[in-house]
Amino acid sequence: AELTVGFSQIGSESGWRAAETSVSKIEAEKRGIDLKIADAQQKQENQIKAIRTFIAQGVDAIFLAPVVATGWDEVLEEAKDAEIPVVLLDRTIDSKDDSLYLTAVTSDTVYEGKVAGEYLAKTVGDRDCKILELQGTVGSSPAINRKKGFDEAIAAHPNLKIVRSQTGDFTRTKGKEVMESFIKAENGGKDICAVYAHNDDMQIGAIQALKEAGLKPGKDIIMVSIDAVPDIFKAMAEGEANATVELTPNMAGPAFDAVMAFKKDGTQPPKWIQTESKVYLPDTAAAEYEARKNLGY
Amino acid sequence: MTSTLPGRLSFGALPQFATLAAVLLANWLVFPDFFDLRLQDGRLFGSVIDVLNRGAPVAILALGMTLVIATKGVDLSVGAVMAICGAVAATMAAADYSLVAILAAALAVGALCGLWNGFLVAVLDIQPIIATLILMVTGRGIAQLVTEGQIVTFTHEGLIAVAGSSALGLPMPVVIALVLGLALAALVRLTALGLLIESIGVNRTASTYAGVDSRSVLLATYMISGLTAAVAGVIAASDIRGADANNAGLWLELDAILAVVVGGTSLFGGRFSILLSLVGALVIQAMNTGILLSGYPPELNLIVKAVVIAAILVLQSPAAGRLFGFLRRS
Amino acid sequence: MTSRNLPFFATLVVFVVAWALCAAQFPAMLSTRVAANLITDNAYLGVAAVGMTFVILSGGIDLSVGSVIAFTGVFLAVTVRAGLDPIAAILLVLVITTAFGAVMGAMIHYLETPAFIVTLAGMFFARGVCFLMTTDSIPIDHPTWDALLSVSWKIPTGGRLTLIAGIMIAATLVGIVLAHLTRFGTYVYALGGNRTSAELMGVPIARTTIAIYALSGALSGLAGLVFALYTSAGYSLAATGVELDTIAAVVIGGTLLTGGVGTVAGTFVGVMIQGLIQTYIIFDGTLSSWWTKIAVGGLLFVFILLQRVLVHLAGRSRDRLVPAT
Amino acid sequence: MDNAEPLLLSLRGLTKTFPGVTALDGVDFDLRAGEVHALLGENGAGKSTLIKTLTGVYVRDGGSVHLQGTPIAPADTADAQRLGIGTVYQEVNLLPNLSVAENLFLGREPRRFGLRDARRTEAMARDLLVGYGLDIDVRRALGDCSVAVQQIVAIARAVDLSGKVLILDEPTASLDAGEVVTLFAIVRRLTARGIGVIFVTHFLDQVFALADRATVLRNGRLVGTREIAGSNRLDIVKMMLGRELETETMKRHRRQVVDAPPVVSARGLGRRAYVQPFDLDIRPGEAIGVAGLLGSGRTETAKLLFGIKQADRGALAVGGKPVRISSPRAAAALGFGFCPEDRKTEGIVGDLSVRENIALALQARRGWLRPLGRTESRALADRFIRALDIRTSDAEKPIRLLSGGNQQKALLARWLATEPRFLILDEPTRGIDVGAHAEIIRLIERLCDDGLALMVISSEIEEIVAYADRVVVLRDRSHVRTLEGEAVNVNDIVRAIAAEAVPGAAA
Ligand SMILES: Nc1ncnc2c1ncn2[C@@H]1O[C@H](COP(=O)(O)OP(=O)(O)OP(=O)(O)O)[C@@H](O)[C@H]1O
Ligand SMILES: Nc1ncnc2c1ncn2[C@@H]1O[C@H](COP(=O)(O)OP(=O)(O)OP(=O)(O)O)[C@@H](O)[C@H]1O
Ligand SMILES: [Mg+2]
Ligand SMILES: [Mg+2]
Repeated sequence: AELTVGFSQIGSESGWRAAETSVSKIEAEKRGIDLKIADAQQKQENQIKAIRTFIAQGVDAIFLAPVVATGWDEVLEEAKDAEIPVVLLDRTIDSKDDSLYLTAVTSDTVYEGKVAGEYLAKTVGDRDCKILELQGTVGSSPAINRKKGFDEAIAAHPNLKIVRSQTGDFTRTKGKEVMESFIKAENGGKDICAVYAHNDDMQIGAIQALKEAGLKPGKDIIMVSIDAVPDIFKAMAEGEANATVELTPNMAGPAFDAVMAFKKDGTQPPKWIQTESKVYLPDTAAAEYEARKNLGY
Repeated sequence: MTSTLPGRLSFGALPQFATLAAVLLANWLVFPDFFDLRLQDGRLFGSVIDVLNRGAPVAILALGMTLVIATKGVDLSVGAVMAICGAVAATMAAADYSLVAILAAALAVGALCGLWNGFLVAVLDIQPIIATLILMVTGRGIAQLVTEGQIVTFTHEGLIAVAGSSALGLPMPVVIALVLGLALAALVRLTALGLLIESIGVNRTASTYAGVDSRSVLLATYMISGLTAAVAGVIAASDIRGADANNAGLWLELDAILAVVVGGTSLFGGRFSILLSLVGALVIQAMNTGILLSGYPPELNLIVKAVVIAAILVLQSPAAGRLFGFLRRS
Repeated sequence: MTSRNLPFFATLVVFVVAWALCAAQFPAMLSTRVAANLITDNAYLGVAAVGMTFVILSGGIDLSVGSVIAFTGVFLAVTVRAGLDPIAAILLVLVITTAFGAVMGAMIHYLETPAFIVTLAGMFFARGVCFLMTTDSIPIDHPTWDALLSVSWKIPTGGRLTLIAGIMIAATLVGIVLAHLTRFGTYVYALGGNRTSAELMGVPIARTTIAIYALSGALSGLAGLVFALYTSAGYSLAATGVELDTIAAVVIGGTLLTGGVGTVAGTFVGVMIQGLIQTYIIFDGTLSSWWTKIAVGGLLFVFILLQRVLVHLAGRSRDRLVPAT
Repeated sequence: MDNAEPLLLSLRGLTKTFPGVTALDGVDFDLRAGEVHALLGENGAGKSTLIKTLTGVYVRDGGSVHLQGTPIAPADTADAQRLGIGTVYQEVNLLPNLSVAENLFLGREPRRFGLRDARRTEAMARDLLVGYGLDIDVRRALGDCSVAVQQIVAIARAVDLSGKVLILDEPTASLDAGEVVTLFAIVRRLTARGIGVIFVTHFLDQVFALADRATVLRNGRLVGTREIAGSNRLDIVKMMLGRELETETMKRHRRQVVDAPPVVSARGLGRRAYVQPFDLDIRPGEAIGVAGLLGSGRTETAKLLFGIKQADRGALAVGGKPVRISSPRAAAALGFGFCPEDRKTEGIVGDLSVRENIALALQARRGWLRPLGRTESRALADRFIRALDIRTSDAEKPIRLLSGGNQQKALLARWLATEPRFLILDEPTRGIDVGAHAEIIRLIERLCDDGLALMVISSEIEEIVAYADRVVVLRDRSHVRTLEGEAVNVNDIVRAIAAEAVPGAAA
């Protein structure tokens, strides 16, 4: 291959992440790029090691899906010294020096939370609404940002109130367990108006818990979450969920294009290539499910 | 001098039950409806049932873990084995195999994992923590290999019923945990297996010299641990109707070890009690559920957990026992 | 060569052979850059592993290491942001982590409870305190900090020996001296050999146990500093699971988890072996997430197996030193 | 000894109770400067407990201890060491993972610039051990050394530590005659310097050879103190047992060995770098003694026969059928039994009860599927507790809480319970009192009469003479001589052990 790209991926902690990896491979193949993926198993230290090793190997470009926003300056400095362009995927980093990377192809996780919140505010209207929130892993940046965005969106609506918020660690099992105790704590679930989950997996767990307690998610309870993985479309198609905000797994495609253009004639891409964060509703759910089910989610 | 926690139900069980009572009481304080029960569709609902139901996988893991720890070992791989067996079960369910075939396959895989661990420990003489660390790392990869990194979901009625149905008004996982616990307790106490396990755990050299077949006993012990992990894995998969190779059983090995220790079995091997390990698992789940019910922000979860564990340690420590004894006498 | 050094030499041989094999496939792995990276990238692990070596030698275990590393980073980031001088913050945090270790040691000794559980509680506690301080990841930004970062020695052909690599090497050397050349070190081995005997021989058990965990706390703090320098940030989810990597490194380095047998130098090689496995996998770059895990576990197995075989063979040849046939 | 001699150590009304036992009940004990004071009593009488209470291992429940007139209460052994009390506890309590030199100087190594001076430590260790006739590599891990060497190291360490008082709790078990002589010489040098020595042993000969006075305990109570000069053996034995010893212990009882085919028959059996090939036949009802110096390969011979180490040459036949014994389990299945020398690490399963320890070998042989019922194992245990007079408050007591001699008896019971046809005993009477000693010998003779084949390894030549019909002598890991018939006596055995290797004979 003419171009070798090293991709420091966070891991495969969720279906979405797996999809991002497999979409990246597909996109690389399309363009005849040799993609080396280093899986960091959720650890920043492994990502730094991977970047260092990519530099030592002399790859043509490095993609980095940073597990955390801080702490990249030094290693990116090294990449810069070695004149290897770096592209950030799905999240940006905290850095004074934005010359450390070529561009960032990301969605805005705060914005995602905001979109979810706005959807809820619009759907609920003026009535009082008790919201349960399933947070992501404590301390992880999507959890922090999706909470922040959502809080911003509902701040203007005093009738919307988060009454309980716990972490479900982004997993179905924990989502279900937390929802079970929420139901007990909120009077058998009769007063619950809406559930906001930081990702679809937790939401799917929550839907099961609600159904098992004899409640009707998607009908009596508004279910909104983020990611747009196939299974949530299935739930929407069955009327058990109401909305999901998309986070596209195709971050690598635009990144490859930017790198190829840069390598060819030095074209500087914009510093931030933002992907779309769009709300999907039950009406298109069945079609979306078919479109996505083989993407490796 | 050296002190061993008594492993017998008779007089030594008091600290464990006292701990459980204390944690339940604390739950009741932070959440007054904690003990409310409600019957719906022939099935009980309530926070206490949640504790039992959610605690079942850890309780089941703790069964096998108790035996392994009694041999002076430890099995770090149970979480990963759960993931593998869950993945196998889910993929087979998605391909519509019969429930019997699914269960047989999952249990066989679990037993195989256990045998591998046992082989490393008993035959190659690798230290248990490292021997099982290998499968802890590799196993999750194998599970992902089975699911190809995706969350495999299924609508297999039979498999869903494993965690989703109920018997005697109790969720099926609770029934499974109880039956397994009693069966295993019977297996080790009605045969000589329990004695041989304890004997190896206390002094493997002396036991071998006394003619005990330490290798086979160790192999059997790790295999039982693999089997219990398989059962827990199937329950976890059945519960969410899918296999999440990444997260199924993640860090559950620590909970299981904690359950065994809270149950009074010494990490230095020897005396053990299966039933008290079940109590230990309940203590841990009661603590977890209490945290969820309390409504405290999730940032506090770990601190609360740490403080509760520290309190349990203080209460159950031999030093505290001596102090109580002293106070009672004077 | 005494029998006690056997596992160490076995480990060393395995490491050298493995590196040679890797280099045969990827010649770039012979560069000084890769060698320097191996040290720099694993410096936090190496420093923590020195402390863990003492703990394991004494027959204990310390699961709080990873959380303490995270705590140190968050503490440094938060206090420096609040205006504390980095040097003062560093000294302060080292005192805190040392005291934290000492408290765990005291609990282990006086409550007569297994280290596994006490330090598990410590692991939850330290991480919990991180969350209380902040859940955000906070960059550390201060001229003094930058000055620390810029300390480095260039090696020809692109390698760079940084301050943190220096700290790791220093910690290892100090660890070697402490373990093998001080009375404290002998007490640690004594404790791991047989606690009751050690007590009967007059080893101050309480003092030594507390000192061991305090040392582990201090070195975890130092590892946290290294980690913070490495990333210039504090993050409450940093270094999760590092305790297991550390334990693995110590054990691969030839230390017995049952205590009493092992060396600090072996731990250093153990850390390097773990680093080598990772480097090799990244060099390869074709492995999916799951194959990465399987490969890491598989290589770990191969290393341990090789080491056992070597020790076994060497043990046999030692037998032969006894007058025979 | 002059009665006006100042009291070095004086214990008054010392009391110590454990749950279920009063191990010491108001015991008085004096030690004068420069005397050897023997502390005697049956197994479980409280000797070790007295010592541990004195040196701060246990906290006493009552009574007082004065050292040179000042009351002392050491909080731990380190404290006692600082006060000038050096102790060898009954079980060798050293650190197998440290080197010999480190063990000797743990906690008081010479230092240079604040760091341990390994070279000087080693030189000092070598010098120290030369005084005990031991010339070994002091850098070797102690665990690699034989039990006897460990014992000597423990003694050397304690002697070196004892500025005022030296306490020896059964130091001579598993030492050979030569070592004992060396030890006695050292003790005499110490007493000449005014150091007081408390000496616990079950060998009355040694008491009469070394001690100035003897104090006897029974069931935790003081029976009395005697000047050795004016006492005789029978008096002392009577004080210990509270009755006359019915049979003279060391009397040899001639057996009629059945002329049956051998139970065990080894031909050229050996293992490289372990034991040189040897031939051996043991017939039913026959007792074979194995004699030799320390490290001569006696334990190795036993371990080879019992499958702990596998032979790599030669052949073994049991009951006429060729067998390969690959593990202790296989050996036990053939009806073998083996009481190891190192009871703490290879014998007892400390946290299990006396009952379970006794039933263990039988249970292991039956397999896990056929458990001995609780009542069954209880009856078995009770039978042996009575037969061997094992002193325990309860069959359910963890065996590690028993006194040393009683642990030894329980181990013997473990194998007797399997009704073996070939039993190997490695230092079987280590730490067993005279009364029990006689019991055990009677019991074993009865078993031999019933056809048991026996192999006894012992450093006590008298003991070998008492048991054995035939004696195999080992030197440098090879079987050099077999003594039979009238040749089985102390003199001939000693001569055979001491004889220089005939050139070419043992190559
Ligand atoms: N830690 C303990 N807990 C309970 N009982 C104990 C403990 N230590 C000793 N004993 C009991 O105290 C009694 C005295 O034991 P001790 O070890 O002092 O006997 P001894 O005279 O040294 O016997 P031996 O000659 O066999 O060594 C025994 O009955 C023993 O079982
Ligand atoms: N694993 C080992 N490696 C090296 N040397 C050993 C090992 N085990 C024992 N030895 C040495 O072999 C010799 C035999 O010791 P051992 O105690 O087994 O012999 P023994 O004839 O039974 O003597 P005794 O029973 O009187 O101690 C000793 O010198 C001992 O130090
Ligand atoms: Mg004694
Ligand atoms: Mg011997």
